[in-house]
Amino acid sequence: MRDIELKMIERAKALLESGEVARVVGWKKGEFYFDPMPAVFETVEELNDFVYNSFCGANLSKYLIKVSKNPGKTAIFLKPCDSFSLNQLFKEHRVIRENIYVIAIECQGKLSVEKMKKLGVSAITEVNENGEEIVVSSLYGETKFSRDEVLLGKCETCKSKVHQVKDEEIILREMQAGKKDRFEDVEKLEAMSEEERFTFWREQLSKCIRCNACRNVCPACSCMKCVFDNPASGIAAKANDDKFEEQLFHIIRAFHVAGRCTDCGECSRVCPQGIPLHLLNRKFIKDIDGLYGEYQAGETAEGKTPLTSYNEEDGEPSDVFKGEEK
Amino acid sequence: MTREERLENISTLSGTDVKKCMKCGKCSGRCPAFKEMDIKPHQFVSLLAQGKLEKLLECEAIWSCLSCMACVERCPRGVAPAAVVEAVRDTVVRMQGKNGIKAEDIPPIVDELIPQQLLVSAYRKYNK
Amino acid sequence: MQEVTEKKEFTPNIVAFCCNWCSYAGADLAGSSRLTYPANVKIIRVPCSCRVNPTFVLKAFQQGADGVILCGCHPGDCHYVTGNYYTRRRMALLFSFLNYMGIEKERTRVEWVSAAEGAKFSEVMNDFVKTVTALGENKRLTDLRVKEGK
Amino acid sequence: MQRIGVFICWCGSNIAATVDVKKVAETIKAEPGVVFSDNYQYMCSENGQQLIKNAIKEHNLTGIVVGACSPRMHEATFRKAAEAAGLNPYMVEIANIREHCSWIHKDMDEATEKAIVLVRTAIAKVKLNAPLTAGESPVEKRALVIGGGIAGIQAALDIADAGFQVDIVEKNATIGGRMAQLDKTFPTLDCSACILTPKMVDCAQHENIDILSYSEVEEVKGFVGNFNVKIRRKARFVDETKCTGCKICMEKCPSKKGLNEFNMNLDTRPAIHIPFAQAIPNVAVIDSTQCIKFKTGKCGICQKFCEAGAIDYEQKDTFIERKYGAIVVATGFKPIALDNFNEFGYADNKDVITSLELERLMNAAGPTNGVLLRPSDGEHPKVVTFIQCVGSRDTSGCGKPYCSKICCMYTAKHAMMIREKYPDTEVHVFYIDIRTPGKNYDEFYRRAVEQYDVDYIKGMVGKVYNENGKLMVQGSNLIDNEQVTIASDLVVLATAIEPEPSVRKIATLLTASIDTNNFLTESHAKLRPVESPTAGVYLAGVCQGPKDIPETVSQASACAAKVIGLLAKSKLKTNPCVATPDEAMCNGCSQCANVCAYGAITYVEKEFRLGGGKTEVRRVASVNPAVCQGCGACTVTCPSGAMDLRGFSSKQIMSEVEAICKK
Repeated sequence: MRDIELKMIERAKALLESGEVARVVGWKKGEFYFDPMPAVFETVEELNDFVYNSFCGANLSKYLIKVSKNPGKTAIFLKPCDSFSLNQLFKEHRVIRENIYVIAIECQGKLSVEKMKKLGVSAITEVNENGEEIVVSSLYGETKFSRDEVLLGKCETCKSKVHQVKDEEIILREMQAGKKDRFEDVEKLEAMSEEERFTFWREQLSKCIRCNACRNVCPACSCMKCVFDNPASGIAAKANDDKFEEQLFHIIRAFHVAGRCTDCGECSRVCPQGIPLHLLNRKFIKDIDGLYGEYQAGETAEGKTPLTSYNEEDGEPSDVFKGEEK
Repeated sequence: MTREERLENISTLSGTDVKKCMKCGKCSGRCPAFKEMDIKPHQFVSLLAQGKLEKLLECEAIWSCLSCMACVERCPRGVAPAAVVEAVRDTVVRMQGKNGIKAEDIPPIVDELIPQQLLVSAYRKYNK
Repeated sequence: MQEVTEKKEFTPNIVAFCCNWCSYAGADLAGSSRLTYPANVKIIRVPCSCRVNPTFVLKAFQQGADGVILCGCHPGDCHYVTGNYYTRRRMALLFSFLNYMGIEKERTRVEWVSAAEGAKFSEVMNDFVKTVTALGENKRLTDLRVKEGK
Repeated sequence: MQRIGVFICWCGSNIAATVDVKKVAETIKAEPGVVFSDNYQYMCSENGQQLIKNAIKEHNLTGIVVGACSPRMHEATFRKAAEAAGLNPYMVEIANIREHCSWIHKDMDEATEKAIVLVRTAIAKVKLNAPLTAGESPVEKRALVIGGGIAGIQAALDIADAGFQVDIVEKNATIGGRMAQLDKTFPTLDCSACILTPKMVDCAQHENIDILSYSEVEEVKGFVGNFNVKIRRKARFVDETKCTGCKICMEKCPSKKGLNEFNMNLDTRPAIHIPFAQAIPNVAVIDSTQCIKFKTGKCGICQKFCEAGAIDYEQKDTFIERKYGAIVVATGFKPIALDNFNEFGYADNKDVITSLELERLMNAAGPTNGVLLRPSDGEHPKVVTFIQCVGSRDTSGCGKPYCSKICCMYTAKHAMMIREKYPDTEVHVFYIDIRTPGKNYDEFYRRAVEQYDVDYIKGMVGKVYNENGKLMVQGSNLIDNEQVTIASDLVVLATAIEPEPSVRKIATLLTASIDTNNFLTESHAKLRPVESPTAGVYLAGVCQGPKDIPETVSQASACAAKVIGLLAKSKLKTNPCVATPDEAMCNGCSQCANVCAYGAITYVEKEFRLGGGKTEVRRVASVNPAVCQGCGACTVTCPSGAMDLRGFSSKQIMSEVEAICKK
């Protein structure tokens, strides 16, 4: 891991020094080892704080919407899954390709500090990855985990290890795709009765505190002004005194990103209440794949999304439920 | 059963909507038993539509209808005159208190020369 | 017998979004042909079925609707050429999604009714009312404040 | 502060019989913002409109709601009234308490309650209405007529006579259509060709008419006043500008066995042919599926003999694009296929024919030169039996549910003509009902019975079968309650008619609505019978519904009047209910442009102030209001809600939803 980090810093330095780019988007040290933060580096000095470790799960592409508006080129380090998001942003003209320099970086799946905590390890000071073996050092000693035990939820179902867009790459080891089928959990829910599904989601969504973390982190949720912040939209109410508000918020949010969501999984990663929000988006992805043909948002930087295109032979809305009842 | 109930019952048994008839007479134009019938296929539909129960129950034609279904096949309005004939026939049989032919009675009276059509129509006529 | 009377007490609140060119005209034709359907079906006119935002559907449920139906021109006959093709995709996905969240699938429907299909409009509405009546009140997608407030 | 006026119409007893209009008007008075509420017998009448105008002025109303019939009926009327009183016409909303309420509900309490909710909903909307001003768009002073039958010809001539350019697009090699195939026309029995062909010639010679024969409409873009149409000119393999119509090619062509469509396939024609003697344009066409040159590469005889050098085997389909202000659809009809009617023996017996085939057999220019001869053996038929309603009024799914309207009259005509020409012939007609509304129509039919002794039998035929060379027609005689069998020599089926199948594609291209029988739908059955709901598109002839020649010609002239009225305008008012983006919220993501069917949305780079003297250049959507048709597809696609639709804004609809759900 450290070898990649060093190479990344080296490249960032060279790019900034040569003036090829005006800034670099990456991660910097947080308060602790396990909370690196997305950051913009404009000088070589600032790079002293640069990190790339097992906890750099954050998807950096959304930051480009704002940052890349400044003069000069912006370099960004992207993991394979993040590159889908950036491509989608190119497609939606939110980020201009010419202004960006993409450095594709290796990712073996990022790790979850929450899972480690649950397994009894806290105050982590360093993590070393030796293939499938994860060695975690903490103030209280050293613990070994298998990678599968502590993988971030979103990385368990990793959809691709192929960068969709890049100008250069820093990849030292071969990357392995996710082991879990990403629609497995959606199918489990689909197999439930309406009543059970309703109970499941009511329980999940009533945990929502409307902190907007999911919205703020989502690369597809990048509107100039969100409808939920706009009194004119008629749905801006935020009062948390009825379950309907949460239902409405999450339904609308999922619909707004339908066909545009790359399934980067950031929503669930950042949810402080642990709501499996990605299962909402994945339902749309699964339906789109099933009804209108396989589609992966962010695979291309051009073309229409499934909801802005159609086929004369598309099925009827009622067809969705056909074959469901046996 | 009152008169009205009986009419309603015939209508239900027939499963056909006699009001859809446009009185073109195609059913009677095609009927192979036309000459033997005192009431013609189109009249069955018309009499039922007018509620003339007695005329229907008194007629002899219910026994001459071959149940060939040509009238049903040809009707441009989707009305089924033969079904009305059948319904009247069933009603008459029921009113006479007979229970119709029993399955076990059939084999002894059937020989190879009896046409299939007759067997099928016999079932229609008597086994209700 | 008792069951029947009990059920009759509940009359669902149905909101129908009708496109101006086909379905609204179809509803007009149902009217001028005196083809009845229950009074609890109420129509909102939109230029095209593709004008119907999912938020309108959710708003209706929030405000106490028990069923929401969208009517548009038949695919291929849209007055705006392609509008209803988008409606078809949007609503297929939305309704499937709502069902995924546990909302009874019978509460939502899309029907294509042309300006000439007054009879179909009436049939569809009668059938939809029957279906939603059998389901009972919408409890899963409603804002309790609205229901209590009325 | 909003000052809303509410006007509840009785519509005579149409509304008032089921809706307690007074109660509605009274209840509504309590609604917030309502300062005036009244009811009146006929709100659309002069007096009713005056009531509205006065109220607007007296009470200084900012918006009005009229509870009346469908907005599709009188929205324009009430908007005009409001405008006359100084209120912006778009500050008017209609609550449809007739079609959507009083006409479909029987219980007065229930209907009244619903009417109140509908009026409240309209109030909720009108409170959020904004004054709108219609824009203007230019009018292309040229009309397109699709179909060159009598309907298209009449419409084109009328429009051209008014001084406007007209193009007739006809898919066949000649104009003339079905009428050109007919022998005589009812009820006057004048010769069809004699009255039609002069009109065809008029078209050809008219300086304002351009006949595009052997052509089809491929693509239609634009909107009323500004249609952009792509037309395919199919390769006829004969240069239209060179061919003189001398017919030497027809004489020399070695492949003479092609079925002659013009004669209903009753005889044959050469591969290169002019459909009929009076064809317009009088130019040959090569049937490439039949031509030996196309099949084997050898032959070329016609080219050798053509003195004008008009034959061009290499000709390809070409496309032209033209702009039009208005479009008339006159695509006509065809008799239905008789596959579902085996009982009449059409497929098995040459002497069972359709009425249109009989027209050709009776026509002097037809395969028998007008002598009535049986197709099977060329003998004179002695007994001719007609069967009416073949495939019409059929709800069983085999035929068409509607009455084809023209069959009663043409059957009487045929019967009469046969009796007139061959008095020794026996003529029977099986009928279900005789329908002869129209001037001199019933008299015409009676003449057949009284003067020409045609035997009319009330009853339908059940079967036609061949017995020893005779066609046995077995059917009902309902008057005598008998089953009759008539041994006939010729059986004529009055076959149902259906719209020419190509109309489906045209309807789709024009986004004109079409009914379940493939007839194009008119805007209003009574008051706008020649207009399609799609602005700028007009309907003439059988494409709109079964009709005879006089009706077709009337409708075509009516279309022409509408088209002339449209083309005479220098500018058209455009619909102000168009999409508009809120630039401050627009992400510039292109989602909206992806769904716009009209290409009305483009993107511009615009500078925005950020405060503190800073600016930012952003990509934002821009809508061309002349091109936008106001469907709203973009509004739903826009994730930020930046795109909204005037007149049907999200806020307005949300407010309607809220009001309509309140019990």
